[in-house]
Amino acid sequence: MQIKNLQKRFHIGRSQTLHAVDGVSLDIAENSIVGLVGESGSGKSTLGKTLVGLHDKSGGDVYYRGDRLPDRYKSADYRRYSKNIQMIFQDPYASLNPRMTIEEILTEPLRLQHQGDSKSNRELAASWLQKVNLHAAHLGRYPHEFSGGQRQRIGIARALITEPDFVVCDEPISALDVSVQAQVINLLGELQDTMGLTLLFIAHDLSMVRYISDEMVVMYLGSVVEQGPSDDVFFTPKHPYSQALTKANPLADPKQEKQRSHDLIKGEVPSPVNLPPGCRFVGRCPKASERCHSERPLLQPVGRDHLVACHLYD
Amino acid sequence: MTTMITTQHRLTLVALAALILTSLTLLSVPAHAIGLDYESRSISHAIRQEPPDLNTTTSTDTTSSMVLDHVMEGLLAYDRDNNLIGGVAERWELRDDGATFWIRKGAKWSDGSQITAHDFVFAWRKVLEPANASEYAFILFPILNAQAINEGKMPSHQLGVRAVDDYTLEVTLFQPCPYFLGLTAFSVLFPVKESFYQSRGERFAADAEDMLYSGPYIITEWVHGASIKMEKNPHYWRKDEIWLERIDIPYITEDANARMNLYRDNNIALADELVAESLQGALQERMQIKTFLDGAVFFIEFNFRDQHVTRNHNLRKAIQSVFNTDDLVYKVLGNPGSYPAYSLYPRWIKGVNDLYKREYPPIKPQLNAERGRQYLEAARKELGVDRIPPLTLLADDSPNGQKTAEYLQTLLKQNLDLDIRVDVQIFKQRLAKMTAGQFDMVVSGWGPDYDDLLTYGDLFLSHNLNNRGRYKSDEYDRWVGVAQSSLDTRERMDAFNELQKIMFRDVVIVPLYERGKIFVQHPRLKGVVRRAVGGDPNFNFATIEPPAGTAR
Amino acid sequence: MSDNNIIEQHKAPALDVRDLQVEFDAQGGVVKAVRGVSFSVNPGETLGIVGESGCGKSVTMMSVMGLIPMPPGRIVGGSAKLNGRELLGLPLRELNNIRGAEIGMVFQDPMSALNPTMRIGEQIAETLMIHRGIGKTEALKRAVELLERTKIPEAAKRARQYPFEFSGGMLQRAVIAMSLACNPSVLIADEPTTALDVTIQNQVLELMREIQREEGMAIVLITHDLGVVARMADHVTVMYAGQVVESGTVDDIFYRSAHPYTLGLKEAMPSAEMHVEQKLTAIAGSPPDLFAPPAGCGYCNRCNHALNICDKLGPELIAVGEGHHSRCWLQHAQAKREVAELYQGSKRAC
Amino acid sequence: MNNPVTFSSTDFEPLQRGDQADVLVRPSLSYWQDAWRRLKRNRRAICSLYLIVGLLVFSFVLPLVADFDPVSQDLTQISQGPSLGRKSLVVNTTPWQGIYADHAAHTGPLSPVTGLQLYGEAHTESVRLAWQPVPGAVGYRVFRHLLRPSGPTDLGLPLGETEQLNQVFFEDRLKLEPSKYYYSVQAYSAGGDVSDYATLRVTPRHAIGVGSAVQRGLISSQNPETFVGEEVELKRHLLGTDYLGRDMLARLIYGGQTSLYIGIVAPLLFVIIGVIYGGLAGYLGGRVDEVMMRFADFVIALPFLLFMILFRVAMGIGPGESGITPMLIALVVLSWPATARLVRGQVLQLREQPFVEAAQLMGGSSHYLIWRHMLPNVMGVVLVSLTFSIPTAIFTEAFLSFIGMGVAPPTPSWGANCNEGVKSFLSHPHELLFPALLISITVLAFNLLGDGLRDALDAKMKG
Amino acid sequence: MIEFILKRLLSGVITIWFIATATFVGMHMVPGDPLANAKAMKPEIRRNIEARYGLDKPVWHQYGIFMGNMLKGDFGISFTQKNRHVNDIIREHFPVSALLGVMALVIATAGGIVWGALTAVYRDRWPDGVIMFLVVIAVSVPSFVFAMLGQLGILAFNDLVGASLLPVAGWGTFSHMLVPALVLGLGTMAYLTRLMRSSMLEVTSADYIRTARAKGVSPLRIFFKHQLRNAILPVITVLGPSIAAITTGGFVVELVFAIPGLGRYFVQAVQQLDYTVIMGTTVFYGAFLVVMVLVVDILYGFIDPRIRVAKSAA
Repeated sequence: MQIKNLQKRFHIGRSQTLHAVDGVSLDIAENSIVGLVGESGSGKSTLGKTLVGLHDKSGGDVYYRGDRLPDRYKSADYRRYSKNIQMIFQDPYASLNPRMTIEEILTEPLRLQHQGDSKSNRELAASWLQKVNLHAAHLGRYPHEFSGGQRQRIGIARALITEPDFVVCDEPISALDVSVQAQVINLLGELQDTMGLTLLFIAHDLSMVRYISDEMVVMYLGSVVEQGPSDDVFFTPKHPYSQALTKANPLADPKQEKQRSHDLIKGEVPSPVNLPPGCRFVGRCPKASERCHSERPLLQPVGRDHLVACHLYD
Repeated sequence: MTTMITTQHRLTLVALAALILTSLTLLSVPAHAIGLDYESRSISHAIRQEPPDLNTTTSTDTTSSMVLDHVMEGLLAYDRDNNLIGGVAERWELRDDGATFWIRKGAKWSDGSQITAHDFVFAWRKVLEPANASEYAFILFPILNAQAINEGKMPSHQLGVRAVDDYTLEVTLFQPCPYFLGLTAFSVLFPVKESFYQSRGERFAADAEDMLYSGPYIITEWVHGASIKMEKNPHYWRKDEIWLERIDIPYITEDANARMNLYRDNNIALADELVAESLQGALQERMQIKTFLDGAVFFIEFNFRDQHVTRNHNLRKAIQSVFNTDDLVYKVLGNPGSYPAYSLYPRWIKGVNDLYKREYPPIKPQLNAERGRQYLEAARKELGVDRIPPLTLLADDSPNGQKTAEYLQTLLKQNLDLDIRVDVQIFKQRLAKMTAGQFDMVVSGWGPDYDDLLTYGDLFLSHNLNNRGRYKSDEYDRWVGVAQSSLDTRERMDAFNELQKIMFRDVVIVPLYERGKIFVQHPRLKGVVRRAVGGDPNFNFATIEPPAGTAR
Repeated sequence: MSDNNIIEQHKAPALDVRDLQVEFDAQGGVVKAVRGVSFSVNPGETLGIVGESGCGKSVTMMSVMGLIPMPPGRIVGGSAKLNGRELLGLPLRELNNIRGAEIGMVFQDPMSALNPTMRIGEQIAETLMIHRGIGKTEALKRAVELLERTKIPEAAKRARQYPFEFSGGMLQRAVIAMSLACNPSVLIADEPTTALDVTIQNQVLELMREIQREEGMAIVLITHDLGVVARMADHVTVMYAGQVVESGTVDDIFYRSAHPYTLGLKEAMPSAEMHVEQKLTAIAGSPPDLFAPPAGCGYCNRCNHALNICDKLGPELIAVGEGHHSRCWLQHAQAKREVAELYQGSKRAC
Repeated sequence: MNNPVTFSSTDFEPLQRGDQADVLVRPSLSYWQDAWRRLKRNRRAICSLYLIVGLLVFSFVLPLVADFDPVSQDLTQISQGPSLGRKSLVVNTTPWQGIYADHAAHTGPLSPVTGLQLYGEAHTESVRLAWQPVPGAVGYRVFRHLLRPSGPTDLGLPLGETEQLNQVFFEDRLKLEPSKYYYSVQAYSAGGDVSDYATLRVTPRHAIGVGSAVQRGLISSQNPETFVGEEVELKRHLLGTDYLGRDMLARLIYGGQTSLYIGIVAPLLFVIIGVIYGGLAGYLGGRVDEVMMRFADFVIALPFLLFMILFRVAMGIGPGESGITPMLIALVVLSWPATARLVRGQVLQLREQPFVEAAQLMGGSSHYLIWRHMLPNVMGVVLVSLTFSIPTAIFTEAFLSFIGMGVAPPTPSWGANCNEGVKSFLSHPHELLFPALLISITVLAFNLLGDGLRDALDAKMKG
Repeated sequence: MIEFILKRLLSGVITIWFIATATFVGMHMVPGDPLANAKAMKPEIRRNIEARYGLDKPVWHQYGIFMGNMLKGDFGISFTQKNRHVNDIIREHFPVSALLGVMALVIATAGGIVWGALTAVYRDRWPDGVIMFLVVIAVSVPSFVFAMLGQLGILAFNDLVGASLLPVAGWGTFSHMLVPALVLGLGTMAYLTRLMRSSMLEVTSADYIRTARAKGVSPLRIFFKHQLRNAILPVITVLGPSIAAITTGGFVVELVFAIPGLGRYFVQAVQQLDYTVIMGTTVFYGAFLVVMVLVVDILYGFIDPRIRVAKSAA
């Protein structure tokens, strides 16, 4: 998957434009897990949805295995690409149609892809239920009978039943309790391994992203501020924003926590409407200079595969 | 929980306080209309609807008439026994070719000016002017050139009416009109003062102050749709004979039950046009119930146009043979005061010396279902059909109209196996459908326009527009001609009898009932005049008896 | 009052909850939401209450504050003493004198915790007007000061705005300002940062710490985030299925935890060294339905170390160290002897 | 630990457990099953449901199993209250020739009426009175009262005057009921003087004419005259009769057909239209949505009752038509926007729901998304709104019929029944009471059911 | 805010145009003859009258005239009240309906809020049961039955106090309005009570109420200062349509109580096919409804700051 200068703008009101994703370029290697982090409003979810075609693209190109994806999807496009590109949603409660049984939910992708007959589909669905540690006998049940973690596992099964190779995971664990997050993460890791999946893992939990992903991408206000191998970005963040994020990321270790400095970055994420001309982070950056106000920094390498968009590293 | 209990108590208190406050406001409100008051010589009355039009030159309806008869007076007027007496005219003379009226010196408008012959000339010309669009213009057609003027073929000053001087009015008739004097008491022929009319323009008679009064009362307040107040006219020439100082109409309601309730609560002195259903309570309260025939006669009219099977005489005969008027009137409608009708002429119409019905009794049809079926058989043969196609019975949505239609539907089905399609329409649509001839039978009615049998008798004249069934008979037309032009009473009454016989023989109509108004009236209110023609009721001669124990 | 007494008072916990039991009437039965919870917090200290959703941690604090709806809620037993004064069963009038004045409270979702139709300033001033008996103008002035204190820029202008005009972080500051208006001795913060982004969470937490340092109040911090606890708390109480399963100092809990659930929680989170190839230790299953609490230990069916007795009989809190208690049969003298090795073996160093 | 419990040796053995996979123990329920289960627990809603089913049976099934005739008129039983059956005397209804006496001229005050007596047996077909002539009288007035007259102004209902000078009899046939009457007769002179009145107390028996009896099949048509004087059992009218002697029960049953038909079909139609329109607008979104919704706003802005009346009149009713269709059309034409708005709002919300996005992602066409994912999820709300629309529609029908703009007589509907009954409310309350009660019960039932449904479906939506 | 009002006014004008056209079309679909009368008219006389009302012109021409006159605010002359302008009729009779409607609405709103609040406070206890039972009765009984019962009630009341304190019918004083307004407002009151109850219950469990309690606000103050205002908000939104429904729905009450309102006139006008009055009245009521909804929206904005600020920003 190759993303080139992807843009997504929303028009709100008559004269205002919201730049949700503003010129993101990213190569996602096959068989890798790319973690996408950022606070709310950073455009990470929008990016994910735009990649799979749920949002129309306002600009830029996305190539999937060299094939340029259409800007605006028609249902035939979905049918063509969804075989390969899938998505796991954040809210396990809202992502399953409450009126459908698990069987209907799981076989829906197959039916829409015109794959198999109902019997084979049913068997496939049952086998997938077992793969996600649920009883095959639960095929006839309805989503509301399951707990959040169980539902999320069903959501995963649905996304993967057509055996796609690229899956966008849109905050799949943030709505779950700590004790069940691990269940989902383990499952994802396992499946990625066995199926050779490529995952774009969107989350705001830095530790979890670092844990699961090979590469980590940090977004702020619609653009990528830093990207690189997960451990590099996590342990040696270069961009002031990434640094702030990692510092703010609470660690379940009182000693470390109490030793750490808690330098605060000021303010809050501004609205992506009326963006400043220079660096997006300039308003909150402790190290902002004159230049940051006027000139927008570009991504540049600071290490092996480690890119950062900051004038500090020019 | 403690927290809530406090809230609840306070809230309950607030609610209670609001309730008490409301009740107090309610009780401190002053009382309202009183049915009648001897001391101030005033009464209250309720009418059914807002008077639609108090402009005498265009007014057509009975409600407006009722008000106009109190505030206006024509050349002639009615006394308390419904006899014609002098009104604005002191003397008069009716001839074959015309009439002369001598106007009373001292008959004044409510502004104090003398009523003159010119006021009549102006009014009558106005009625006939096409632009005035008066529906009742035809009433004046016996006057020379009236019709031509109304049709716009002649200027209005050529009307056969002339003010010889202020006090003499000369009328030229185009043919003898035995009932002309009666017409002059009718609101369309009331005077209008030209200068006043011009000063008001379009707003003439739109409000109390836009009217000039010639009658016993003047309108002092007219709140549209809500109330009308009338007070004695100080300029009325006979004001000493008028006892009541004030007539209040504080209620305008179509609802008979509401009127009854208003009467029960002593808010009005007379509750008119009650329905039978409210009488039980009235009887329990020992109210004195009165009835009065208002001159309206109801009947089933047939369609004589081509293509309508009702043209067939035997079919109509068959219906006549099975129709039980008594059952309809006594059992179905059950309105006391209404009578089964056997003729188009009401029972109170005077003949030569006595009541008409005693001198020329109508023929009562013999009820005979067997005969009816024989007629029907004959009709089927004549029409060449196996089965009479469904007949459309048109009726309006008034309670009586509906009941009659529904009753008739079942009756004809049961007795003659005739299929009837009832077509109930609002009044105006019924009329439109009648005019367009979209019916086989229609439940219809007729009220008198003027005080002469001719108003009933000429109804089925072949060119009468109200003859909506298009009945056509030379014989009928001939007899109407006699009744129209003869000045000999006996000859006219004989002619009307011939018409009565033809109507029965040809089954032009099946008479249903004569409508009676039921009313209750305060026992101390006397001298209320009820009229079939013109405004009703009339309080011009009404008096109030002092309450028991009061010295006069 | 003797010196002794003063010392007693000083040592006494600001908030002391003993054996609190709360039930809710549900359709067809009773939900035992809180089943004998005890904890205390000293002035100037922070107590972290940890547990996953539905474990009864919020209900506990709500009950202490008299905020659970009754009915269907019901406090069955226990006591809650604020500076030695019993709160449970206090008449509403007296309770209202304490709420907002001696105990402040901060809630999870600042957006819904503020009246949408009242200005921020008014809402803060309301507390002052009630408890300090000052006039509206004065109260509004103080409200602006409080907003300034919680580092809200342009406080005077902000005080005139409505909640929807604030961002989440700002709102939470406003709520904190409100709860601090009367300098309470105890601040209860119920998941104060769950709805916020990490950088904002950082700011809010820091603000709370700062104010605690200045005012010396006790903070009860309810959260499910072990990281936040690690950062903020001096003492920690871990709750599970309506009971305290472990309590102790923050170090006891994080480094010497003596309950499989606490351990499980920690192990479910990736450590700094771990990578996706190493599987996380997930806790299987889900918490028991408190509609019919199990006869034995509530954690039994999810516990990897469960014993036969766990299924039959619920354990008591067992002291495992000074001020460190665990509600686990594994800590029972008999069990220690027999399965200690097994248990120790699986234990991962933190 | 001071634990009084003694432990067995195995207590501290590790617990052995089997399969660790998540098992659901609760029985499986679909959304609708679950909603139904909740609804069943709502006793009021279930009672309402039974009531509605009962009303439907009453109106639509009852006429199939038994013969109810809403049309046939029983003029011997007009406006009768509910009863289990009446006995009636078979009488001859041949016209009475009457009693005539010579008219005697006389001047001066009139002497009182004397000799007032009943002629033949008094029964509800006719009461025949005769009296002695009063010299100088030109006619007589006959009154009927329910109470004994207390004076000349309290003689009761004026029945009429005699027609001929020499007539000294009167036959009363005006809505006679088998109860006590006081007849009074008063003579009057040409000058308008009136005499003292004579009063007679009469209690007519319930009677039926031979002809009607034969027609109704109460007596054999062979030699019917032989039955005169015998008592027959009249047709039973459980809920009484109306102003034309039609069976109230039958009228209510058939009236229910009209009212329930309009009340249920109209909402059904406009809800369907609203769902399609709103669903389309919401799904298409953008400009189309804007235009479509603006049009809906226009229709909403029409003053409902005024236009209802106008449309209903405008569409007209031809001869023999019931007027149900025009009313139905008018209702549908004016009522769909509310549902359209509701559904649009829901669809707009649903469109953003992840499960819809998921289906979209899998290649579901718009058609598929709307039908498979959105509408089933809107159905709950739509069902609730449908349930609440029904009372409104029933009221509208009743209201229009009440002001005479509803169904055309003789088509019965509860509203029309009320309209008929309201006129005689004070004398025959049952004619208003029963239809009004049925309307109220129906509306009540649908309202309670709607409440119940909303609770049942809402709870599910939150859960 | 001004822009918002102007926008709404413009769409209001379009709406009124739509209503006017719909009325015109509806009116001309009505079969029957507005000029028909019990007594047949000679064709000449009829022509005179047709000319007066412009009925002799083709329909589109009539439409043009109607629209032109409407722009001038002139609805023409009544067919049945020949010397009265429809404008006069509306001017004279609408205030009556409006007064009655306002009174009914005041009763309905006050009652609805008080009863609704009471039921919420006494939730699931007997006052709640009693009030909700009455509410259900009130929505289940047709208005005409209530109107009749109201009138009988007045009679009974007057009999009871032995004086004619309340008028049976008619119009003029406050006492004339009381019972009709009560009857008219009953249905709306019931509706508002239900609305208020659910709104109150929703607000009662709202977080900010908990906050208020947590800061020691007394129950009474919570009730008035926090609960009521927020609970009333959704009630207010339905007031606009309610005003219209009440003022246009008053026919029955106006008929039964002999009140000279516009509603009664309208029914009469339809029965008498009084074209000008029908068109004038519907257009007027349509405009009234549009204005009322706008007024309530603006009012709502003043009460709900969220809307107010959002609008002025837009």
